[in-house]
Formats: sequence, structure tokens, C-alpha cells
Amino acid sequence: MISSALILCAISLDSSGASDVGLANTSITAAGNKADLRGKIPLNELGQEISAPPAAISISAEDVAWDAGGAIKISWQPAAGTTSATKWIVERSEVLAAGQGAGQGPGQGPWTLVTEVPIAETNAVVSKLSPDASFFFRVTAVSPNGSSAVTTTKSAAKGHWNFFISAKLPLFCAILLVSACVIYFILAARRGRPMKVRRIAALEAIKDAVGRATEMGRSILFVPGIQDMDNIQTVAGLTVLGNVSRTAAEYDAAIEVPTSRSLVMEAAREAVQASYLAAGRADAYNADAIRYITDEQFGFVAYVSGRMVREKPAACFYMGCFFAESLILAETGNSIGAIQIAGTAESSQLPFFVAACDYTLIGEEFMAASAYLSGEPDQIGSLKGQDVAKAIAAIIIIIGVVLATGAAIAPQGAMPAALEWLKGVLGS
Amino acid sequence: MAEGSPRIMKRLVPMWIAIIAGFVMLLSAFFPITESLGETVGEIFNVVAAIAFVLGAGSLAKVNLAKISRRDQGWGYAAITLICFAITLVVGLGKIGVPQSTQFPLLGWSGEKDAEGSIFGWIYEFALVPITSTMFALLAFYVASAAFRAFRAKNLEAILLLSTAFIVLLGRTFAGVVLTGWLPDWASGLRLENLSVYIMQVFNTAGNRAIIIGIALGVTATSLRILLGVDRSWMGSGD
Amino acid sequence: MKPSKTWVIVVAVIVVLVGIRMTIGQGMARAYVERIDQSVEVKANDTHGASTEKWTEWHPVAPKKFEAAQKADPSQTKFAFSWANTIGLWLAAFFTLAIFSFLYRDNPGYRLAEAVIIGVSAAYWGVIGFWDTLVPKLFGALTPNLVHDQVLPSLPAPTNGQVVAMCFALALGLMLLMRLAPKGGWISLWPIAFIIGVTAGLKIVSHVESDLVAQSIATFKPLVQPIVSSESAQSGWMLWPTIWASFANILLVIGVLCCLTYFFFSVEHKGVAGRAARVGIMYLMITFGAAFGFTVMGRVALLAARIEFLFDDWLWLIDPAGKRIVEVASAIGSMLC
Amino acid sequence: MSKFITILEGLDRRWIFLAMAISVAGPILYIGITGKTLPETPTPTARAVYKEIEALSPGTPVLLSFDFDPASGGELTPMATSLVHQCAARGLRMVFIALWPLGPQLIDETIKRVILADYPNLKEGVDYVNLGFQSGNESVMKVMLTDFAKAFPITKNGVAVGDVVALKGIQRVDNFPLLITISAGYPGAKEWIQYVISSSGGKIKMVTGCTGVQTPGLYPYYPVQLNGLLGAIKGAAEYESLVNSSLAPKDSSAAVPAKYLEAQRRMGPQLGAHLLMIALIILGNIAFFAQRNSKVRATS
Repeated sequence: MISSALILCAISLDSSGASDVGLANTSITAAGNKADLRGKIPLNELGQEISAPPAAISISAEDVAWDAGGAIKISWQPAAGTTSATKWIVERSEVLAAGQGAGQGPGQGPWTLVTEVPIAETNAVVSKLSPDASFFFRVTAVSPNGSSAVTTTKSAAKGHWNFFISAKLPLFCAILLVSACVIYFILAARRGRPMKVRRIAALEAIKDAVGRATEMGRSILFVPGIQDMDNIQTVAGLTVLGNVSRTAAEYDAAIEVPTSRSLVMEAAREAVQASYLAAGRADAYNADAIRYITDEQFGFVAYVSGRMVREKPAACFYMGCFFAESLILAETGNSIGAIQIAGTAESSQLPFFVAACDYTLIGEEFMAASAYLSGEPDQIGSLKGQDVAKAIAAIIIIIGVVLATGAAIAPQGAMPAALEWLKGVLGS
Repeated sequence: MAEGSPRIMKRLVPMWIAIIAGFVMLLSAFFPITESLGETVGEIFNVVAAIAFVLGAGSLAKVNLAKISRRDQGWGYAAITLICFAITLVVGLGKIGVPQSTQFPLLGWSGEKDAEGSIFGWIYEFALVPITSTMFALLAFYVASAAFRAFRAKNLEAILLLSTAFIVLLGRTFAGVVLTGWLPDWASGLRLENLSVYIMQVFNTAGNRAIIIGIALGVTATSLRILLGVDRSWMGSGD
Repeated sequence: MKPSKTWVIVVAVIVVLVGIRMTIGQGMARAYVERIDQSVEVKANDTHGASTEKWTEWHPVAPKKFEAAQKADPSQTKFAFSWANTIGLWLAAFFTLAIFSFLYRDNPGYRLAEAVIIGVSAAYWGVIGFWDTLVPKLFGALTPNLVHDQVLPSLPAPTNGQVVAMCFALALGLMLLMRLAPKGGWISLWPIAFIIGVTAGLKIVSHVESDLVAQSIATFKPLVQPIVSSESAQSGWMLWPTIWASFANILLVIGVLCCLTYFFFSVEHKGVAGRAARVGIMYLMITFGAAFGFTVMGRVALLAARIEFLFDDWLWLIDPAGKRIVEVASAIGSMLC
Repeated sequence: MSKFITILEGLDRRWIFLAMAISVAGPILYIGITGKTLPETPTPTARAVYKEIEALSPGTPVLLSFDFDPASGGELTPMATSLVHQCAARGLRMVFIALWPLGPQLIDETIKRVILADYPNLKEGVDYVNLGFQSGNESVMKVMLTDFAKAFPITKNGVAVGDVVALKGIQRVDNFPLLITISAGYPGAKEWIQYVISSSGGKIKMVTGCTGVQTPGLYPYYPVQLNGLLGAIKGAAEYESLVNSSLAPKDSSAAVPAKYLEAQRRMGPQLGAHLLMIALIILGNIAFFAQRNSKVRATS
């Protein structure tokens, strides 16, 4: 009962997998090629069940609730007793109008392979079915000796759309919680509640670095990372650029921004131009100082390091998403004696910035830099909100650790269940 | 600049575009009908980024042409850049020298742009690859000079930094096996190669995990500041 | 600026050494190609009849094959010396040395390589963007017949959703290009605002889901982790592994909490918080030290690859892949062994 | 001695560069000429990669994602070679994809180096297939979660994936029991874990070979979300020796082909460079302490 030549091929492909077990590695390992094995293994030499495996007793298909829509769960009941079958083949068919699909069951059209699952499983989820159409499903057990009779669903099933993806509810709540913390403190700051934040040396150094560049009559180099605008670090880097360029405009220092993406160049121009405007220095803005170099990572680095050696900027800022180029930039900057301030959330590059730069903003500090630099109360307030969210995360970790410890010491008690519950609530 | 409308068109409209687009994307993840919106927007982004290349190319040409016409110092190099740019663009877009594809030999444009025999492929193999990978290889030298300068036992933190690097360096080569391979089995945990694995699994995991959690919160807060219109420095700080 | 005397000497020494190498044994840095005759049967359809398309391609081949073929039949035409690839090889070697020379100091060779790579790579990525993104995605949706008939016959027909999305993308792109127009350049901030908003919205979900929640859950480690002997479950906890595993978990949990404390913005690093933050910094320093140590490995491998290129493909000194019949290296090798 | 210290303090970094060049070039020449390599003892993370692949029965589909470019080839090409070598020897159905634009070429090179050269009976489109590059980074991964054919509609050769035998039964990415990624940065192993492994609910296992820089960042995911990890050239060399020793015919003493020794060859320059780094750190500290002592003496 095999419906197409393609499935035949899949079965014979798999026969090698089964014979791998049955023949205890006598023939496959050296060959490593299934094509050679097709038809080569005399089935009777397996010394096992020669006939085809028994079919599934019953099969049902139902819509998966609260999913992304279009998914159907198919469950079946295997025949009792052991079997030499290795897997189930699941197929589907659209519901056809009467008269079509001759030779098949009523209204059932050509069968298409949906998936293959190991014999031990008794259900499969089929997703991304068109939610408007109904489908029949059938399963076949397959062993090296052949395949069983098919078992087909009695009625067609439909994967309905749902309004909300319930599996994502914990995630939704987590985002809501973090957002609530941040928003609460933004509003509190707006109402005039004083917000204190600790000092971050790297951020306090920014003003000094810009001032020094002005004194020395040299330029400032600002690299907003090498990724495009769809990376949040680039966006964070540009918010820092907005603040730094404002200071530069006030001090009348020249700022240079080489970018490795055209879009970033355009966005950086917008940010810098508006900052010069806000500082009342619209005339001093030079669009060509913010230029696209190349998308190629190391082409970009070749340019920037050559430029550094020739122009000798007094201050270098690296704020954004960096990869291997971090150390080339920072070491070149170090060799020309520039003040260097770096910020990135790319944890693999932090060691190099820490080793070669004067100041480094580590991960979350970089993300907070724009808020710090702006000095606006509501932005500072959002940092406080971030801290509260962090404290909640820490408390949840502590609770989880306590539960896990209890579960490890007393595996029979209530602790393991509590731990699983907590993980479930968090969406794991 | 025109008066009146600019403030709305230049500040308010972009701000609301960002706010609406952001919240739509945030919420779309939770509803089946909109779940795949992120993928579509990803494709849109790629196309916009590819179109934006026109702007980048324009900036590149403008800056280099200005250098040449002003006869700035090093204007010859600017000319080389422009010539290389033009040649690569022409042979790449024109698929010059690309043989027919074996799948669809009748279609003139179906060959791989960097197939064997194409000029674009030649440029890739003999200019792009050697220069970029050598640039990358410079890191081996910079790693050494950075280590010589920065890894000095100035304080406790620096001692931890340099001794960890030391253990990992030793543990990840044959030298580690030679130095501590004689340790008996019951003390095998102290062998350098094992020690470096423990450092990775315990300290490194802890440090990185905290950084990752912190960044996740930082990203959420940063994004929220943008989406609430609190942080507008991406379109210029100030009002 | 004239190149200094030192540079003249260095370059002269390299040229002399390379010249000597060229004259010893097989010489160096030549590239060969093999002729591949392609012949494809084209089936008939509405627009054209059945035909057999034939053309010739030249693919790079190891020098050994050329030499063997030449030895067997000096008039063979299957393998040939390739001027294009030989020049390319020398060019690649020059660029490699030029970039390395930057380590000494900035110089005309480096500036040349830099100028070339900026031009070449900017255009390279522009071309990639055109053929890999604009053609299949934008043109594939808006002018499907053109793309289908000329470039990608197997590209599936676009769905309505794709067409709408690409129209929107085109509109955003055109707004961006308004920057080049004499008037109305301010509208280019709109697509940028759209992209920034979208990025911010999408990243909240992905970071909270996979980083904040998943990493917090991963830290739910038991502070006492009993390791039961696998041989006999009766023997109870194995003492040393249990102590070690528990110790590792305790260190891990302390580390995560202390490092988190370091990142608090609204708490000064004083008192208990200060001490915890200091422990956190220690963990971070160990993290950074380990990352540094691991990176050295990768960087050295990259340098090794470049030096192998110079020694193997250019100077023909070593031959790890067995591409040639090498007599210089094997002679030295037998001496060393 | 004091003169030595003075030299150390004012050491021009170009001398360090020269020392590095010699300590890498020397071993390359020596190993290149003599052909001797250093022995390797595999660590658990490398053994785990080997075990995960070995645990699959022949014919099982595996997804191999080449997310790197030639710039990282020095570290990652040997991993690609050995991974494909083991998969081919095991008889797995290999589906190659790339999320980096330069990946497809590297896939072709690896196929040429391993499959075409040593497993000529494996058929393209049946036993392995190269689906080429798709732009979009993690959005491609997300598409794969729901519809694999939508993410990769055509093979690199332009054949619609519906017609590819090697892709039969592949509806979503979780139809692959094992995901093998070779990763040099973004997008790479971390994104695969974030977007695919964490959403697949444990259905897919993942092993990865990555650059040294990425290794520390991936350890937090091992062994729960990530089942095996090859870190840098050392990981590559360990895994390479594992694969070589398991695949070598027991009865013959034929030499392993040079292409399967690439990583182990690279361990020589690695050793030279590491020893130099260690010497530099020690020298740097000698200089530092000497300087501090003289300062202390001067002030007192």
C-alpha cells in the first residue's frame, strides 16, 4: 500500500538504518552509502519477521488550540505487541469535491508526505496548513520488510486560527512586568521624584575627551559599530552619537563618523545634523564628515586604522556592535595616544576594549549611556526602573535556586513540583 | 528650510512613525495573524538597505571626487579607490565573464555572478580575500602587544585577568599536557586543560550570564525609551 | 613623500630573495587551469526547440596535474598555464605583504591596498545586494516575469503579501533617496524612524524571551548536587564528585548574582552592595581573561593561514596538501628527519 | 639586569610583532617540511560533537549551516572538513545552507574536498544538497521554524526544493534531529540557539564549531541548549583526531590525507604563539615590578 515511488525510495533509504541494527554493522560501516545497500540485503537473512508490520488501530486529528493557527495534532493508537517497524509515515490529503480523486477514499485526493516520526511516537503536529482548508490524514508503519496497511482519519480536520498564542503568555507577562517597572519610574521622575544614579567613569570622561580634542585642535572619531540599523546596538550607538555630537557642537570640535552601512550613514547624519541645530551651530555641520566606507568588515577597518594613523584624532569613541575589528581599532588608537572610550553589548569583544581602551562601557552600561548623558529626569528614571526589574530577576533566580536545592536533596517532596511550576510560569 | 510644517514633518511625524511601528512589531509576536510580520519586515529591511547602497555609493564617490579635484594629499589613492569601485561594480552587475549556468544554459543572466572564469570572481579571490583576511590576521600581532601592555599585575582585578588568560593559553595547547600531564588521575581536575574547561563552565558562564541578563534588560529599557518617545537623541538630542 | 632609505633596502632584499627562490628548483607561484567542456541538453518548450548547448570553462588545478599531463603528452591541451590566475596570485601575495607592512608603519604599499579594498569591497557588497536581494526579492515580486525569464527560472511566483510588502519597501527606499533631491530631503528621516521603531519593538521580544527568561531559568542550580554512583545505587552519594559539583554550582550562582549587582545603576558601590559588586568585577575579569585567552587561538590560526598562503601558494616552500612534486622542501625534510 | 629592564620598559611594539611573526612562521615551515604534528587529547565538548553525530542512524537528515566567510577560514575550514567527513562516513543526509553571503562557496569547496574526493558514490540532491545563501539573518531562522521550503525555496543550482529527494519529509526545521552550525559571528550559533533551539522545545539538538572569540559566549548554553561545541582551532584539532582515528582502517597503516590534518597542523604555530604570549606576559610583569620597585625606592 505505497502510494508513490518517492516514498518507496524513502523506505529503502531507511532500510539501511534498520539493517544497521539487525546486522550489527556487518555491511554498512565501511560502505557509508545507502545506494549500494538497496536491494542488497536479502530480507530473509535478517532472521526476523518477514511480513509487513501491523497497521495502527485508530487515528484521530484535531486542531491545536491557542497556536499560531493552521496546526493540527494527529494521534493514533498502534497495534498491540512488538513490531519490527522503525517509523510511521504521516500523509495528508485535501478534501476534494465529489467525483475527484478516483481510486482513493471518498473525497480524498493524492496523498502528500507530511512527516516521518520514530515508531515509538504516537502523535505528530502538522503546522502551517492553510487554515481555511480541511484535511484527511493517514499513517503507515514502515519496517525493513515493507509497510503496513494505512489507517485514515474518518473525518477531515481543520487547523483553526486563534486569537492569541497562549504559549507566549508568560513571555507577554515578563515583557509587561519589565515595561511596567520602567514606565512607572519614568512617570515618577516626571512627577518630580528625585532619581539618583551612581557615577560611571567612562561617561564622565566623554566630556573631558571632547574638551581635550578641542584644546588640541584635533578631531573626534566616532564609530557606531559595523552592523546595520536592524541591530539594537547600532541604534543605541546612534543615541550616544546624538549626545556626543551635541557636546562637540558646543565645544566646536570636529567630529568624524565613518560608517560601514549606507543606512547607518544616513541615520547618523540625521542625528548629528539635528544635534548641531539644537546647539545653535547648524552652520558648522559638515555632512561629508559622516561617510559610508564599505560594508566589508575588514575593508572598513583598513580605512579607519589608516585614517587614524594619518589624522591622529585626539579622542576615539567606539559605540555599537563590534566584532574582531575591536582590537585593531583600539590598538591603533592606543598607538597614536588618543583617549579611547568604548561601549558594546558584544560580550566577546569586551576583553579587548577593556585591555586597550581608557574606559569601557560594559553591556548594560552601554545601553544606559544615552539616558545618562541626556541627564533628563525621565530617562534617568527609566534606569531606576531597569534596576527594579533586575532585582526581580535576581529574586526569581534565588527562589529558583532554593527550589532546585530542595528538589535535589529531597526528590520525593513537593520541591520538584514547585520547581517545575516556576519554570512553567516563566515559560520554559 | 520652510517654516511651519517642518517641525511637525521633521520631528513629530518621524517620532510617531517609530512609536507606532515599534508597538505593532512588539505586539505582533503574540497574535497568530501577525506572527509572521517580523519576517516580512525583515525582508523589507533588507530591500531598503540594498536601495540605501545608492546613498553610500554616492557619498563614497562625492568624497573621493572632491579629494581628486582639490588635489588633496593622497588624491591618487582616492582615484584608485574610485577606479576599483567602478570596475568591480560594472563587472559584477554585468556578470562579465560568467559562464552559462548548467541548469538553464539558454538564460544569459542565470550564471552565478562569482562563477569560475568571471572577473568578479577573480577580484574576489585575488583582491578581496587576501586583503581582508590579512587585515584579520593582523589581530594576532595586536593581541600580543595588547597582552604585553595590559596584562600587568597592577591590582587584584588585573591579576585575575592575566592569570585566567595564562591558564587558558597554556591549557589549550600541547604545552598544558606537558606541564601537568603527570598529575595522577585523582588530581586530574588540576590538569591545565581541565582547569581551563572549569573556568569556562563556572566563572565564564556566570560572568557572561549576568552580562546577557543585563543586556536583555538594557535592550528592553532602551527600546522602551525610544518607543515612548522619551529618548529622541537618534533624531538629535534636545527638543 | 619619498620612501625612506630603509624601505628601499627592505623592498630590495625581499625582491632579491624572491628572485633567488624563483630560480631554484621548480620556481614559484604559477597557476594552472583545466579545460572543462560543458555540454547540456536543452529540452524543447514553447519558445525554443531542443538543442545541445556547448561551452568551455577553465577551472583551477594543482600544478602536479599539469606536470603529469605535460610529461605524458607535451602537446596536450587539457591543462594550461593561466596568466590571469598567476597574476592574481602575485597580486594576492603583494596585498598580503602590503597589509603586513602596516605593522611597521603607514606606507604607500598599505595605502594602495587600503584604496583598492575600499573601492572593491564597497562595490562588491553593492553587487551582492543587487543580485541576492533586489533581484529575487524586489524585482521578483514586482516584475516576476522579467526575473523568471532572464535570471531565476525557478523562483516561485510571488504571493499578494509579498507584492504589498515589496511595494512598501520600494516606497521607503524612494523616501530615503529623496536625500539626493534638491528639496524634501527631510523625508528620509521617515524610513529611518520606521526602521528604528521596528528594531526596538522586535528586539524587546527576542531579548526577553531568549536572554532574560532563558538565562535566569538556566541559573536554577541546586546548591547541593548529589552525584549517585552509577554502578550501585545503594552506595549513596559519591563524596568527591558531589562536593565538586555542588561547589561549582554555588560559585556559579554567587557569580551571577554578584555580577548583576555590579550593573545596578541606582545603588552606589558601597557597603554590602559594594562588596558584592567587587566580587562581580572579579568574575567579570576572569570572564574577560578567559575570552582573551581563547581569542589568541583564533587569531593565531588566521595568521598561520596567511603565512601558509605565502609559503605554500606563493613561494612554493611547503606543500601540505600535496599540490606539487616538491623537491626543495622534501630535500630539507629528509635532512631534518 | 637593569639595562634589560630599561629595554623592556621602552620596548617598541614592533619587536613584539617580529617575535610573533617568527614564532608562527617557524613551526609552519618545520611542520610543512617534515609533516610531523602534535598529539591531541579530546575534551568532553569535542567528544560530545562526535557522539551526537555518531548517534544518528544512516539516512537521517542533518542541517549544516555554514555561517562564516573566508576571513575566518583559518579556524573554521578544518572543522567544516571534519564535520562533513564524519557525516558522509556515517551516511547522513546532508542539507547545507548558509546565512552568510560567502557561505555557499565554502560549502562547495568542502563538498569538493570531502564528498566528491572520498565519497564519490554519494549523489547530489539525494544524499546531500547545497541550498545556498538566504539573506535576512535571524528572520530566515524564524521562517524555517514554520516552513523550511519558504526559507530556502531553491537550491544553489536553481532547483525548486520540492523536487529534491534529500529534502523529503522536511517540513520544518525541527524535522532535522541535529543541527550543525559552523559559525564566525552574527548571525551564528548564538542566534540559532536563541531563535531555533529555544523555540523547538528540545526537538532539535545542536552542535557547533565556532571561532575562539565566540567560544566563551557559547559555554553558558552547553550542554542544555547546545549539545556539543568545538572551540577554535584546538577544538577543531581534537575533533579532527577523533574523526580520523575512528575512520582510519584498522588493518592498514596508510597515512591520513593532508586535508584531514589541517587543524592538527595548525596546532604547531599555535603552540609557538602561545608560548610567546606567555613569555610576553611574564616579561611585561617583570618590567612592571622593576619599575614599581625603583619608584618606591625613589620616593623613600
